[in-house]
Amino acid sequence: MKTVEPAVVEGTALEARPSRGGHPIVRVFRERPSAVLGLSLVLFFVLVAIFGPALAPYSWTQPSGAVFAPPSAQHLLGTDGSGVDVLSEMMYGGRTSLIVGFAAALVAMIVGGGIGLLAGYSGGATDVGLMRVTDYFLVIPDLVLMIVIATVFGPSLSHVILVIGLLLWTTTARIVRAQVKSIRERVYVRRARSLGASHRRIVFQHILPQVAPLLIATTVLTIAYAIFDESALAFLGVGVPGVSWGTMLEHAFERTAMTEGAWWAFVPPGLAIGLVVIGCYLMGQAIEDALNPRLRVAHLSIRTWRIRKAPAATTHLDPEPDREEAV
Amino acid sequence: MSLLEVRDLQVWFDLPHGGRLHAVQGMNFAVDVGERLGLVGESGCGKTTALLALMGLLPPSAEVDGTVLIDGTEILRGGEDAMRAYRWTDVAMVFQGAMNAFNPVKTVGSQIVEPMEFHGTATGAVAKREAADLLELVGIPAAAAGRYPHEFSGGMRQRAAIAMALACGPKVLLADEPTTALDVMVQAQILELLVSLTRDLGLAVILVTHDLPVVAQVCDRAVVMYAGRTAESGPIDTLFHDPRHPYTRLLFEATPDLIGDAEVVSIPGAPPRLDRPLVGCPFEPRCDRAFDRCKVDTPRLAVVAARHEAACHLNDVAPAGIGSGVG
Amino acid sequence: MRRTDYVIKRIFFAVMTVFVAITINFLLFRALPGSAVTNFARAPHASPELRATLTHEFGLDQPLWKQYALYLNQLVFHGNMGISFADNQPVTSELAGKLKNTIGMVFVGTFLAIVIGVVTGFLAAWRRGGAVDHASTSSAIVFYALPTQFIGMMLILLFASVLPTAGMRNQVNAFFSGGSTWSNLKDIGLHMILPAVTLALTLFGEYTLVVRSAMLETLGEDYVLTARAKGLPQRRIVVSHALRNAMLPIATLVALSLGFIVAGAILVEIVFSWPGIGQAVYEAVATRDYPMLQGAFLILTLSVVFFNFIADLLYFKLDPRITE
Amino acid sequence: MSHAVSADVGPGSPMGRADLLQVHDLVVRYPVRRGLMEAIRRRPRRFVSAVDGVSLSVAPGEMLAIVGESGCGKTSTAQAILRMVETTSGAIELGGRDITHLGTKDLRPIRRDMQMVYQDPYESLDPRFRVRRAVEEPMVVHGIGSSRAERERLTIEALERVELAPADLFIDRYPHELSGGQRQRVAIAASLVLDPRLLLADEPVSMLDVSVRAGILTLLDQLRRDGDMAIVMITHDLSTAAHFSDRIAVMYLGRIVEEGPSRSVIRDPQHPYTKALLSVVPKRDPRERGDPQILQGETPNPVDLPTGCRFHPRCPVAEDRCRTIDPELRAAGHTPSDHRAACVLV
Repeated sequence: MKTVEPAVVEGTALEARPSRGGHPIVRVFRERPSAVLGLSLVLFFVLVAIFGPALAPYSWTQPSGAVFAPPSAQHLLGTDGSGVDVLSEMMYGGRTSLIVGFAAALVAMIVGGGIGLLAGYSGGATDVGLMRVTDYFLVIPDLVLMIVIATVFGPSLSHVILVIGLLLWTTTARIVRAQVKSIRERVYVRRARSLGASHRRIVFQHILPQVAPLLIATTVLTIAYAIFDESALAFLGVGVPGVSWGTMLEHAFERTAMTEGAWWAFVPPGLAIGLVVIGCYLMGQAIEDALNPRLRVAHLSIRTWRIRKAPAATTHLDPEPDREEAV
Repeated sequence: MSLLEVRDLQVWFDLPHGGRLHAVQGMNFAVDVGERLGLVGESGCGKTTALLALMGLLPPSAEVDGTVLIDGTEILRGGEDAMRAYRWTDVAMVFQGAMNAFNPVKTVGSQIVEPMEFHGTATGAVAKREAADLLELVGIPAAAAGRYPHEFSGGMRQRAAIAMALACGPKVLLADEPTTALDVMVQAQILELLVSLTRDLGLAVILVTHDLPVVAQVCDRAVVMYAGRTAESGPIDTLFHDPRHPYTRLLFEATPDLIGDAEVVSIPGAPPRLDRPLVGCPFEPRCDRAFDRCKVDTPRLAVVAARHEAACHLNDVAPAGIGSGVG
Repeated sequence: MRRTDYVIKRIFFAVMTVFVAITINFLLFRALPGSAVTNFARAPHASPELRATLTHEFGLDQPLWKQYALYLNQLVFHGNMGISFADNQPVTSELAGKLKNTIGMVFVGTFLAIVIGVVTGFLAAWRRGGAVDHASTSSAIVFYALPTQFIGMMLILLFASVLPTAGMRNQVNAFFSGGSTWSNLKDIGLHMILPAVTLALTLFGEYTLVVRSAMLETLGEDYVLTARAKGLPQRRIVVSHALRNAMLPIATLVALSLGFIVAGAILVEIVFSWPGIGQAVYEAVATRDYPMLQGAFLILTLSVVFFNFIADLLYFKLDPRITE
Repeated sequence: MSHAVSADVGPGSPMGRADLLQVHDLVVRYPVRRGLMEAIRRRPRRFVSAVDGVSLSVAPGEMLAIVGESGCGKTSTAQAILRMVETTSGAIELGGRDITHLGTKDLRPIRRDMQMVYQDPYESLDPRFRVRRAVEEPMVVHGIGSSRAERERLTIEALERVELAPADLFIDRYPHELSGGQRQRVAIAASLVLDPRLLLADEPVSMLDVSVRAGILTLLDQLRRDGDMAIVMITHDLSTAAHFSDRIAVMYLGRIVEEGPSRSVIRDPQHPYTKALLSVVPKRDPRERGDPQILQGETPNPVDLPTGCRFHPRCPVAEDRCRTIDPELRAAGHTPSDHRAACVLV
């Protein structure tokens, strides 16, 4: 029978032990600067999206200046191919992109999380069945399917959100299922079952609290992918009707802003998408690393252990005098 | 002059959240040709760290002090690169979790041949034949050389690990809890193999374990470790019948025996934290013979009899009374 | 015995997936708004006889399941995927030519991405926590986060004067075949630089991060400690032990991502109007050319299934423990 | 703590110590994963009988130790008794009532009477539950203790009973703020609040340090004496079994090959396997060498069992008839009547 010593090798894996109590998500933001950077990036753009339209200096649909006017006092970010103020477009466009991103991620979380939890916890035929379905969805190239569906059913906000959400849930489902399956085998869950606790109680008391942080991490990563896909759809002309960062890029491309040297027409939306995606990625990655610090202490790296330079006091009372000199 | 001698071995670990863990606080021991030395102690006492330090296998966060002599030549202070020449040719090692001591995607035979070819002790067909002989020596059919580690049972994998350790004909074999994860019958087979190797090949073995009876039956001498230091060391027979450190006696009393009605008593309390400075004797809070001097003055390891050392003030005050109870 | 089971199961799964893809493809276009059935045959400027042959070939006036049988029959045995609305040419031959161009460009782009990704990922793991680690991880994240089309547009802005930025001059669609003269090849090569570089910049990020975590994972394994104990030098341990095991997740990821890259190249092809399958999809979307769209979707899905199967075989070949 | 005595058999009923737990010919089988080819060629499904006909009984206040090497079926036996694994055949009676195939609804109240302590102290407590909530959960599940205050009182009482005193020092801690030994005591306390009549302990101390083990074992020993609780302890450590249990059952390849009072089994073993096992257990005193009888090879794969006596391929005293006879458990002449071994030589 296994009587392996507890995994703590003296002095090397100490950091694997969670230091303080408190909710894991809160602890992540206290301990990891990258998570805070990610959060601040995303929050900045969320605020812009909420208050943007009210503060926008000009209309984000009607032209208010010359075509491709460079950034100036009146137009801080210049104007695009049809003379619309880029800053106003950015402010309003952000709202659409973020709405699509967050809503699609929510759909993916609910569908993916639900299927992952169901498959992971019930195991057996349900698990195999659900996972087969997920495998098929995973194989279908999401961008192409999105294009086909958007073309066939016509672009609308809800369509785009649904399409992106329904194609991003597979990764969430697989990650959640793996975590739920491993928790279900944990001793304390088997003990709860042997106590006679009902499945409902076990899921809500033991499994969900443990899987919630990982679900949050995966959902935050899905927001990044969703915003990415929205901009791709917009670029193909089947995106969301109205203004979004994606449509701004497509608009700038149609008007060949690049060859006109009008960088201000496409750099702000491109960078904005990039920064939000980076923000989501940093947050999601930080939470996931905090959850399972699976990166063991590397046995091999460029740095090696060191010899102590300062002579340490001898700890040994030696009867034979000659050994003293040798040290 | 002994085959392998360790003087004032100390190891510090830099902890990720600051602070330093003084995992090994001064170890002194030696082993001769064909001798079996036990390093015994509970988890967290520094026995595995001391063994890894001997081979220079510590992570980058470690700082080491002290000297390690093989046949009189110092090997530790040269650091990782200098030690490489001595590894496997002079000192070899068998790890506790034999399961992943082998590279899963390479055959066992190729992993035994690898050190031979690198150190130049044998190459090509000669090496292959020697690997086959070693497998037979440890009781595994030579044909198994072509098979992968996951096809071996627990006991067979540990035997293969011993065969791999003997690849370059080392003088000293370090074994870190080699039988902890094995059943009592398979453990007996492995221990019998180790004893026969010391007898037939003159191999010196240092056996790290928390299992006192194993040390009692297999080792000639033993070092009892507590809180990173040597509590007591000497011939195993005197350690049982005439212990000169209360911890040694209490450890024997806490170990149940097959026959015998002596009451099994646990030792209250827990070992001290090694990331805090030490005041007085580390065992004082749990010792049943502690007196005022123990709280203040840290006992030094002193010779109490021929090749028998102990770190306890009682030896200066009332040596006779320490051992009553076990002998 | 058990290992052959694994291969048979993977083949079965691949075939099933293809079947499902074809079915979804069929149903999707039958769910078109309006009288979908006639859409398929109402090629805008097709002659009445052409429309009649199409109706006959695909049984457009038959009940749905009958159509499905005919659709399968035409697809599997005749490779006929209907007529493109744009130029009345059979879809299959159109797409074949365009696929060749895509594969050419995608191959170069992916190769670049893999090289950059593996090198930076490996160095990041090896010098974990050092400057190289931070530099390569952050550059990987940044490029991974920037939209592909944005990277393309930036490259055009920066290199418009130096490199050709729009589709091949003489619309040579037979990238591989045809005794193209040296100048022809040079022209294709020049045109390919920017799209391939864009693709590489988009993809290398993922490879860097995966290679880095795979390497860190293996560097923490016990057998690396054993190899170090054997006295082997770091270089040899990294190559023959750590890298050998890290290849498992890396190889599978590369194979898996190859499938999606073909689809992902759409954006790059549009920005640089590269005459590949991506460009074909873009035009089919604009002109609602359903047969073309349906054909492209099928080919892209098949390529994903194909590369997934390759990933399974690679994993099977590299890992002797596969017996499940 | 008053406890409703169910059914007719009460502890210490007048006609001697009626058994609390009785297991008759328990068999637990797991299907072997069939290859694709085997499935297609309709080859019969093969099974592994982890438990192949085990009968045992435990009286209130008695501790039975089940010992054996890995793969001998001791854990599957415990899992089957606890109804965590489906029994293929045989009967399990708790307090005189047959619970082998009881429905989950009827089984729930019975689960109160039988609790399990698991091997890994680092895994047996939910890392998000403070000690208070971990000990209270069983009470909430079974509706014990009318108010929070009463449940608090019962929790503190249980913590003190497992020597985690003063309770308020531990009650609000998270598992990672406790040592291995303390965690195992919290797990035991969480079982005690239900006042179970049977406690199954699967390797309760094998992952703890030597100095802490004795504490947990003496605690279990004391619980069964004053709590009149029956304990079944699963262990591979014969010394622990010898020292703390009343009776020992030695298992090999899914069968009990020897069982009886601990003293008699340890000092006068009858079955060759028990003799070999006892001979290789290292003794504390270096001078007590003994002559270890080391059996070669390891416990064979239970899928293809040897014919006749399942131990004969490894048995040092095997005879021809051992290849055909599958011996029953029977008492040897000179040993007490309830010390039985399954060997032709007995």
